[in-house]
Amino acid sequence: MTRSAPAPIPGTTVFDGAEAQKGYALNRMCFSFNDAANRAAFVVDEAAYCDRYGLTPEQRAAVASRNVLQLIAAGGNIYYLAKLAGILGLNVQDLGAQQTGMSVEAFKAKLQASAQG
Amino acid sequence: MTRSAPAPIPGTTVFDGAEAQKGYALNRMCFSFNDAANRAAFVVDEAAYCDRYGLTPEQRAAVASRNVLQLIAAGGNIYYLAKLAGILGLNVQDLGAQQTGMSVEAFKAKLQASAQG
Amino acid sequence: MAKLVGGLAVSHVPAIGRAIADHKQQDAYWKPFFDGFGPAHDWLAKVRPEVVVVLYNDHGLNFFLDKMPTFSVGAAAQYSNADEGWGLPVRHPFKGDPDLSWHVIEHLVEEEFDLVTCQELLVDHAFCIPMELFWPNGDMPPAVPICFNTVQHPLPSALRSYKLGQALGRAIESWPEDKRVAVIATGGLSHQLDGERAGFINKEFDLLCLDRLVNDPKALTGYTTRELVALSGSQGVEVLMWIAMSAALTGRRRHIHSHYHIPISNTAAALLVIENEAVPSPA
Amino acid sequence: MAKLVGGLAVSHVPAIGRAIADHKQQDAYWKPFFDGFGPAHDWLAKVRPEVVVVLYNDHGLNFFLDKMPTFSVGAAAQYSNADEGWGLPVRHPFKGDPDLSWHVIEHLVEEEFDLVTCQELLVDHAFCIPMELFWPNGDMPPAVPICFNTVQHPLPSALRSYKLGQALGRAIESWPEDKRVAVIATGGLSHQLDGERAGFINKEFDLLCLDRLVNDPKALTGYTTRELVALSGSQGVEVLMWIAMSAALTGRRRHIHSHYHIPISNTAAALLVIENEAVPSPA
Ligand SMILES: [Fe+3]
Ligand SMILES: [Fe+3]
Repeated sequence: MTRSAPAPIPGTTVFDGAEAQKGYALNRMCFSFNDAANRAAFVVDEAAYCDRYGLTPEQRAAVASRNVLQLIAAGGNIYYLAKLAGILGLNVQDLGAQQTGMSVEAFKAKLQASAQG
Repeated sequence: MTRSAPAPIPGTTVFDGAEAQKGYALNRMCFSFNDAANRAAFVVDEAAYCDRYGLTPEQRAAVASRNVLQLIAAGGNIYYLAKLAGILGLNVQDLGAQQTGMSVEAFKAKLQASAQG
Repeated sequence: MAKLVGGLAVSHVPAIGRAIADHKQQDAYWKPFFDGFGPAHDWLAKVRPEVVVVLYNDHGLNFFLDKMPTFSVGAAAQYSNADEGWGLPVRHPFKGDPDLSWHVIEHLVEEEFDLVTCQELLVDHAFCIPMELFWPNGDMPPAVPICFNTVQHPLPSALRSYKLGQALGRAIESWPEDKRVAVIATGGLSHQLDGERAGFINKEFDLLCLDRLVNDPKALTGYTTRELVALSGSQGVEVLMWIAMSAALTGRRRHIHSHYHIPISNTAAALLVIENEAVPSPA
Repeated sequence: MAKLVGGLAVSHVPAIGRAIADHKQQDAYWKPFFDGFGPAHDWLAKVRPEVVVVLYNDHGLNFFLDKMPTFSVGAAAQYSNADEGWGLPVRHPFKGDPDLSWHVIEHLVEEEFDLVTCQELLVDHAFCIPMELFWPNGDMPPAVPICFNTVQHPLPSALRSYKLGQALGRAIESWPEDKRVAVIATGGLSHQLDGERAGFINKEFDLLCLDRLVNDPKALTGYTTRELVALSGSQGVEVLMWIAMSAALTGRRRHIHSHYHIPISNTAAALLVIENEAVPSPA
């Protein structure tokens, strides 16, 4: 990166050119999950499917971990990762709970509490 | 078309929205000819290939006629039509001669003459 | 000449689509959200738009990072929804209005917007859900979808989105068809799905936005994209479409309805209706 | 900081690619065209650009009418050529420069250009042939391709293309890498492949363009797209890229070389080289 880095936003990855380059293979795989046949192929043989999309070792490890923060660190974009989460049966509140280290109930309560903010 | 029509340019079709809508199926078929297998399929069974891309009767007739002006009148865009011309073994000077009603030699002479213009 | 009758904006959280499919509008969780729509439906029944321009963002159904456009305009007779990968029922196709599409394209390119013209375009939940929210009986008018990049930075800035909205307003009002047109924005308000800050909601900023969108949309163009991310969340930047919608309404504006409810799924859900009455130009 | 060393422009007629592949540079038909390149090669040997930005147009290899962008910027490490359907040999892939790509994208979006960002992009003869003409030994530098819509009207106007060029010049000169950069435009000059007017060439207008491109590119922004079609032919509108190239050179400009030859295939072929020396900004 050659541009002056802007101030970071806590707990937030801005998906810019650097991320888009880094995450390309992972996001391309996730984009393929719009197709039910591809989702099925992933479920049948996850490693082979990751191979087919040329995931980096870091990305493969992140997929294996089911850890969303790790998937984001590997360049994953949440819009595409959501399709992987769908395969894993996780909704956005499950993702939120996992990323914030809360139970799903606690995460929901936190959302609810924002109404008073 | 609801916009006020600009002055026509003689012997020239401006490929605008109206043309792009009208020619969509024909141009889509021609775009597919970037792929050698598709070119071969067209050669093997032209009618079936036109069916597959949903060409209008006017577009089918234009393809059958090998007449470039007719293909343009059916919404064809020259950048895509060039790929059909390639299958038919016609280069841009053959196309120019056909459209202007000249022999290829006369068309080439006309081009050459522009150098004096 | 066409008449720009007003603008609407609403959140497009996927869970809403599931609630509609499952007829949960009167469940305790959903009732406060769906109950907000009465005045919007009443207003639509009054102004009866015959065409709508829908400003939305694609979430990885139609566009991928191989070719990511800033602004894409649909120019098709029909727009299909499709499987987005996580279980929402696929909607029926929506009718387009190619004549308005091409008029808008001609006008916006003339005003130096560098569009992608789409004769084929898959529309995702961000287009479909608002259409179903505003026309629950399925009698929605034909639409012209305009898709904003909110996926990959650099996004269009708030100012650029505002200018697009203004130019869109002029485009609609110069459409020679004698039809009533509304502009719909979808997305927002504050939410963030990703990162340690997942679940971030900013009620104070949302309420400020709702006020400014009604009374002074230009004020929102002072925020940089990063400031919007910080204040509104990674996905809260969908407010860009709301800014463009409000900017399109250049006549006499009348606030019809606002509704705000926390949370729907991870999102601060909102609804906004502004009427527009064309001011005859002096010429 | 990067140095914008100058700009080049050249026609990209597919037949040139075939002549190169068949080593016909010294044939009677081709010699007058290829003999024009001496001063361009000498200048390139002198200024030695380390990266080039190539302004070209796609002819139906990468983009179709389903999604037709106005301006697309490549952001890949490598760009492949592919079968265009009518027999040109497929070129080796070309090296990209993603760092400059993203710098240009950030800068141009900030200046309110609504780009399509392409992490995958097939480049056609309009990109490949000029690269081979300027670097016949195959030692071309990495490139950032920028693709203009010249297929489907509305095209970007001459004025919009000019402004894109200016912003591109500023983008290059603000790239923090200490590298020499050149801008290349491809296409034109006057030609028309389609219609009863096929074979149209306008020497007078071409020579006027060549003069203005050197001395007063802004003057060419007075033409509407339709006027350019009328004066330069349906495909002569490729001069838009030449206008953008010239506009990018905002320093002290020096005319190095012009060459004009009728015909190559159906086209008035031309070559232009302008040196640029950055003028230190007053600040
Ligand atoms: Fe969204
Ligand atoms: Fe060309």
